[in-house]
Amino acid sequence: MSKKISSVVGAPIEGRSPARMAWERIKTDRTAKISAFTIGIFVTLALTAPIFTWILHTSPDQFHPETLDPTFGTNPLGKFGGISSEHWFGVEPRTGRDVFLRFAYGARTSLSIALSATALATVIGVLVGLISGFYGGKIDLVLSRTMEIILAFPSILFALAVTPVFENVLEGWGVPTGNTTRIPVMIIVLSMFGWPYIARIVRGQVISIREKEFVEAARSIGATRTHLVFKEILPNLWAPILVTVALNIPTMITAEAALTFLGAGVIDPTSDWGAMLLASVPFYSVDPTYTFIPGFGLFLLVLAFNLLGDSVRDALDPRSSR
Amino acid sequence: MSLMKKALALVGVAALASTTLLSVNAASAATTFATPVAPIKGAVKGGTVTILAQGDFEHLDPARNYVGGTLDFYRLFTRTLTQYRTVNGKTDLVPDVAADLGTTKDGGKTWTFKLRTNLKYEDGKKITCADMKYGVMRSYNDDILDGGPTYAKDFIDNPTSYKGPYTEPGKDLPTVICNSKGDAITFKLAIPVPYFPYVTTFGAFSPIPKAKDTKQNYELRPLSSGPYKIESYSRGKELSLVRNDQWDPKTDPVRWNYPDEYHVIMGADQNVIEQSLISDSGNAKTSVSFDTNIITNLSKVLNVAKYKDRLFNFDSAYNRYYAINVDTVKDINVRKAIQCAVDFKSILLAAGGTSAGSYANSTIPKSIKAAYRNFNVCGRDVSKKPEAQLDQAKAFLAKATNPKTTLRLAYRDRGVEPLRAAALEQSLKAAGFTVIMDKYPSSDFYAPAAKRGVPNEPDIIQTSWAFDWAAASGIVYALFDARTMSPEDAKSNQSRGDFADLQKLFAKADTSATAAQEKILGDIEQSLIVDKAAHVSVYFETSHYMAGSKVGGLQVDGGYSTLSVLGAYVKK
Amino acid sequence: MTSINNPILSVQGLTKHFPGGREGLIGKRDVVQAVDGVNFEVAAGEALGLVGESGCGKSTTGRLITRLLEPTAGTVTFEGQDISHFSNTQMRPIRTQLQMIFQDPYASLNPRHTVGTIVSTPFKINKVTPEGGVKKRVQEILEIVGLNPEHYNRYPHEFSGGQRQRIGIARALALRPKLIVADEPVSALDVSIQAQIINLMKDLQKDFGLTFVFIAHDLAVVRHFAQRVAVMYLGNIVEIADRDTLYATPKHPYTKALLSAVPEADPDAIGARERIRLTGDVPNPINPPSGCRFRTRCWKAAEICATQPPALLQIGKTQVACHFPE
Amino acid sequence: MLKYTLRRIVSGTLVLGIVSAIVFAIFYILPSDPARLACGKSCTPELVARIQVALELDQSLPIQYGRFIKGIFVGRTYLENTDAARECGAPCLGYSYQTDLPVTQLLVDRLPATLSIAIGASILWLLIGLSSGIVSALRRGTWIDRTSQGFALAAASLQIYFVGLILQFIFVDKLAWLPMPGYTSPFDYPLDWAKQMVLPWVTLAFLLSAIYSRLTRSGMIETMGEDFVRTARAKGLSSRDINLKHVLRAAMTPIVTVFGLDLGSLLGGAVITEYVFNIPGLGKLSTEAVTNLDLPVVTGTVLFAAFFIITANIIVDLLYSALDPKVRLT
Repeated sequence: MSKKISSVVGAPIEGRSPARMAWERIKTDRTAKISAFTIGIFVTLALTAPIFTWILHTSPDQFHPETLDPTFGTNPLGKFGGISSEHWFGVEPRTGRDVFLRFAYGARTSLSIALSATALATVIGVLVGLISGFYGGKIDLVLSRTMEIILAFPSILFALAVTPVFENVLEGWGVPTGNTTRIPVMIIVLSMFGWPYIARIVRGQVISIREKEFVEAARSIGATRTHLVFKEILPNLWAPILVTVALNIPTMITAEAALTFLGAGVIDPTSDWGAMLLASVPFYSVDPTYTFIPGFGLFLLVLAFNLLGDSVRDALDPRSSR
Repeated sequence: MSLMKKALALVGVAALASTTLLSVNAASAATTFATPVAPIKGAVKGGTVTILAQGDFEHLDPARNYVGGTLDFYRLFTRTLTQYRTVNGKTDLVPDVAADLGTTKDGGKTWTFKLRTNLKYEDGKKITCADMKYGVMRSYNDDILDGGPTYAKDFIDNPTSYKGPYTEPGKDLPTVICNSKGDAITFKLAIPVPYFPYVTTFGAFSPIPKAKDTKQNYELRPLSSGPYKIESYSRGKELSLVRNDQWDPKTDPVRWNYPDEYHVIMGADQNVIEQSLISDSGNAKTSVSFDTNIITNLSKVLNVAKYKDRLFNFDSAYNRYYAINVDTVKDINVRKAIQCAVDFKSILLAAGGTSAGSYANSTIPKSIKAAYRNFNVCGRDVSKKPEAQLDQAKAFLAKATNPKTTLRLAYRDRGVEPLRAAALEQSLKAAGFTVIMDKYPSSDFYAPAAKRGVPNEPDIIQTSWAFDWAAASGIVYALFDARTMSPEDAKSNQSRGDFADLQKLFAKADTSATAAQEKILGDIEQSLIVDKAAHVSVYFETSHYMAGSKVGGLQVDGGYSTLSVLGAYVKK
Repeated sequence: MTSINNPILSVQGLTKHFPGGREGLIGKRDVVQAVDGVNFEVAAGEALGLVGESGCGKSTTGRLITRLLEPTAGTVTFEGQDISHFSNTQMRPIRTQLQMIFQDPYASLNPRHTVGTIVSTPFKINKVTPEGGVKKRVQEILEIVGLNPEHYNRYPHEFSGGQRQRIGIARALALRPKLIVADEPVSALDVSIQAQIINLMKDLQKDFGLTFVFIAHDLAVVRHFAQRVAVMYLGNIVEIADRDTLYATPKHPYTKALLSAVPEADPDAIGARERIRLTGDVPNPINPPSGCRFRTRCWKAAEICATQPPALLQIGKTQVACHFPE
Repeated sequence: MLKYTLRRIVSGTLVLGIVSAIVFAIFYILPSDPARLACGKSCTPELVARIQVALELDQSLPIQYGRFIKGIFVGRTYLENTDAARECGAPCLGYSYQTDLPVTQLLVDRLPATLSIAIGASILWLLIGLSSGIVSALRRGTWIDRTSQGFALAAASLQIYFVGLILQFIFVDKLAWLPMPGYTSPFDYPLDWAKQMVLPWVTLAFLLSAIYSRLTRSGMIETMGEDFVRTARAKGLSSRDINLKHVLRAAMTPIVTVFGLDLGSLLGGAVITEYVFNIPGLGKLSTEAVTNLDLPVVTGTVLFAAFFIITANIIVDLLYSALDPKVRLT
């Protein structure tokens, strides 16, 4: 592992910001390009899902009884889960719903929940980490203990248990239950357990940056706290934050699918990859295609995000090991 | 009400419906059934039969037991006044603790049963008439002993408003009478019940000595009067039965006693049970499941020669239907539109296709010949044309003078029920309705869905019924008789129908002899479905139970419509 | 003790205690006595050198003067105003007069900001708009400190250590302050660069009539820059004198020891000095020695040193805190 | 060291106390009526009231919580001084609404299955993860390294519920090499136990060893570049000795951390693994309890799992000092 700073070589050419340098490093990284491309495909699929509804003349919720074996409703007619020119990824056992459309719409749900949860967790985590690290003292003590307590929770188990409770509370307020409440509840629950990880990293960074002379320098000029936090410290956190976010997205995608898989997630008929996997469990032996498609999709997407996250980290911190 | 009850079979039900009901009326002639049951050909003693169950028994207390598989199983250690006996695929009603099938001199209002006097509990003590009476009395405390059928309390005359021995200790129930010699018990009923000897097959009519009654804990260790007794019972995990040496085979017309032990293992999942029974390795060879249908792997085993001997396929008494709430869906044309919009095909496919059930126009099965009517729903034979009749549905909807296009569909969140509801939602939408899907938790569905005049009252209730005895009286009274309802609670009359013409028919049925009564009840159902459009029956479920290759002596029990383990033995 | 007329900066009894670790679960907190009763004054236009080993409290003194730290006791008077307990808001107008140059040119410049941003930040924070606009002014300053004004949009990582320190100086100069506290401004630089920076600061002092408090651990560096020198030991000032007096006739044993370690540029000037080797380590500031703090390492230490802390007294041209001055 | 240990235990207990208060508050301030849940299917208002009294749900929340905590440490008696008094020995976590069994007993019953998964899988993943990580680090840059690290990254992106089902399809359904996963007591049927556990072990190990492989590799590479290793090498120690004794030991610190936390959370219930493979462990118990809203069981499983996580944290911190002399305990 080389501890050299790579950019010292040669005379300074242009005014290149560290972000720009990172961007240039990423642009030459083949893995990063392939991963980004893969993610791009999934995002496009999610965004353009309605177009396929129009092409395939059906909706993700439409039952197709004609595609199923009338004797055994669990078996799609034809090979590989009923893959055909009308149903590109086959059909769902028992209902005959189009798996491709459910996959595309599922990408929508999974990605939007995971991205929202990541965004929320990042905002909370960065704010708390900044406050905790910058102010120190009692505020830091309280916030750090809070993080410690949240991290002591068995997160999946607790998320599973807390979802019906939250929903019950909403119901008590007269909010109709269903996906309109379930999805926000999931985002809140996921970010509730996600932010401490980000906050911890940000706090550690803030504590080390807070003591740097350039912060003192700014103070000696008369900078306000807001200026110190947002103009001096925060710009130095973009790299770790970006890396955390990049590596948090796949975690959130996985967690979202796990929650839905365990039954505390998105409710049918809204499509979701975790829900598809859950629905496939009874049929894995008679119709393995139905298990494979959402499972493999999830794998590809998470892998792409993981690889991209690694590349982002390498690009932002060239000293880290490759 | 038997909404929770798993199933009652159609096999052997034909015999019950057409012949046994008559033989009950001439009950004294049936004493020949009191002889011990004949041995099963080829059966040998010894070994352990393992029973794989998804969960624990809901209740083993006889007064609280109301679930098909358990109703069969608990007979291994519980004897009741009368009981079903299945030999060579034929099910008969026989006297069990009783010595005859009961006699009545006033058309079914007073019933007297002779009792066997030579029966003992596992502790060697004699079974007495007082114990039989106490068993009935404690079933009145259904606030503590919840879960069981309430027929004893419903049918037996209660002039003193008796509330059970826990609530009113020392008080007597004067309408259940033991004679002075203690060898006969008499029940005075509030109304004539000609089929009362069927009712006495339920656990409330089993002997329990007052001294051994541990109230709600009795089900953890019920005292045995049958061929086996409980050796150990760990709730949710396992239960072991061993031989009861105080039981005398010569006194028992119902039970065999081949294995040394029955071992129940609980808590495995549907799929695990299916897979291990199919794989038939190790312990699974001597295993059987009575609460788990082969569902997901059915296509791999049905009609495959290899599994033919161990796969038991039979129609169940379990009818899946939709109740259309006439309180909220007032216009008959809207109800007819709903009936036409029901897509029988996609609903049955969601449940597993024609291997999992058979289309049914009515909730009275074909086998109850006296009451069954072969009518059409939405102008077609549903077994031939199961698809939704959307054009007709739209036409009916157009005709409605009080149109209601937003429907609230109530269903239970369990198994394939949400998918079946989704299937209905689709065809209702296609017919021009807007559907609000109202999912209820699995454990809390029937009671809230039956509440009347509440906000968000459901318009369509996706539910099911299995009769407690194979007669229209076991179905139509419970599902369609307005007299069971209150203004707040529709009970099991989920369609909430209260039609004057039908009430007249019910009044007539009340006082009719059995055969005539069955015919009238059949008329009522037909009218309710065809004329009033308040009900859509969709299909009868098919059971597919599997056993290990080393288990013999299993047969389909007509009384409880399940695979009976009473005659099970381990093949050598 | 002589007073300077109209000092621009006056420090009286300046004390700073930091909280240290705790003993056990619920013990008393330790106190680190970083600076303990420091007095000195600085005249306008002069450069005062503040010298001592690392950990003696000189940097803390520098931060107390610029009010990056709040003193535990004592006063800091700047241009007649007692600023020792000024709030951030009260400090704001003072800050334009009172600037600081930092030790580490790598750490003192925000790596995410361009040179232009760094040098223009003082204007933005203090909402000062110079004639001709901020950018023009910043480029002027860059030129003054010897940097190419075209470097406005470059990032710190593209510069060498010496260039970076010039950026730091440019930032300190931006608002035309009266007093600059330079905290070891050259100690992180190569020796060849050190002279350039010191010369730059000397020129600036001359051109702009700046006052400097120059903190260093190296007496040699100070000698080329400061007109007056104060020597610190373990939170106390042990000796203050003008440069020539101090270097020629050190009064405090510690000063003597320090001087003896300095490689002599002109050995004939004062005559060969014997090299004094101090024994032992600098004592722990949590628990400083009683009486004279230097006594544990002093070859002259006597009984009185352990009981009575020596006061800073005028002896000739020098102020010295020692029971047995030279 | 002792002082530090004590302090960690005190603070751990404190965290557990706060966790328990939060869990208790969340699950008992629920708007839905706990007594109604305990009541079951044919429920009457009188029965709800009776259960409310029996479970002491009619008391104020602080009193309920106080009794709950008391139950954990010294046991408690429901309906004290009445005929229906029911003794619940310490550690008492109340009674399940669904089965009316003591929650503690349910937890103890389910623990062996979870232990089986956790211990077997962790041995396997440590073996695979460490060895592949070591090989990768020593053969850095070779095809072995690239393959194993590529594989590790791919494996880390897989989901138990996907891999588990696919492996089950291949090895149970298609090849019939293994029986359906499940749990039998290793003391009664050791072979059956092992056969049924193979898939859960392999699946978990497959996914988790990836992380360990990556950690081991990067940790070793980092330490190999450090001064003390160079010194050791200069002193003439064989590179095998250096790698194993010094490098691996120094690289162990992050691995111990992650391992402690993984094992801790796994012991609290391998929720997804148990769900996929139908293993009656703590995770399955908790998912069942959540489905049935069996709040005492939910509370019990969450607390039990939190207990494991906190304990693992403490042990990890203590092990730190043993492994890495640079870490000072303050």
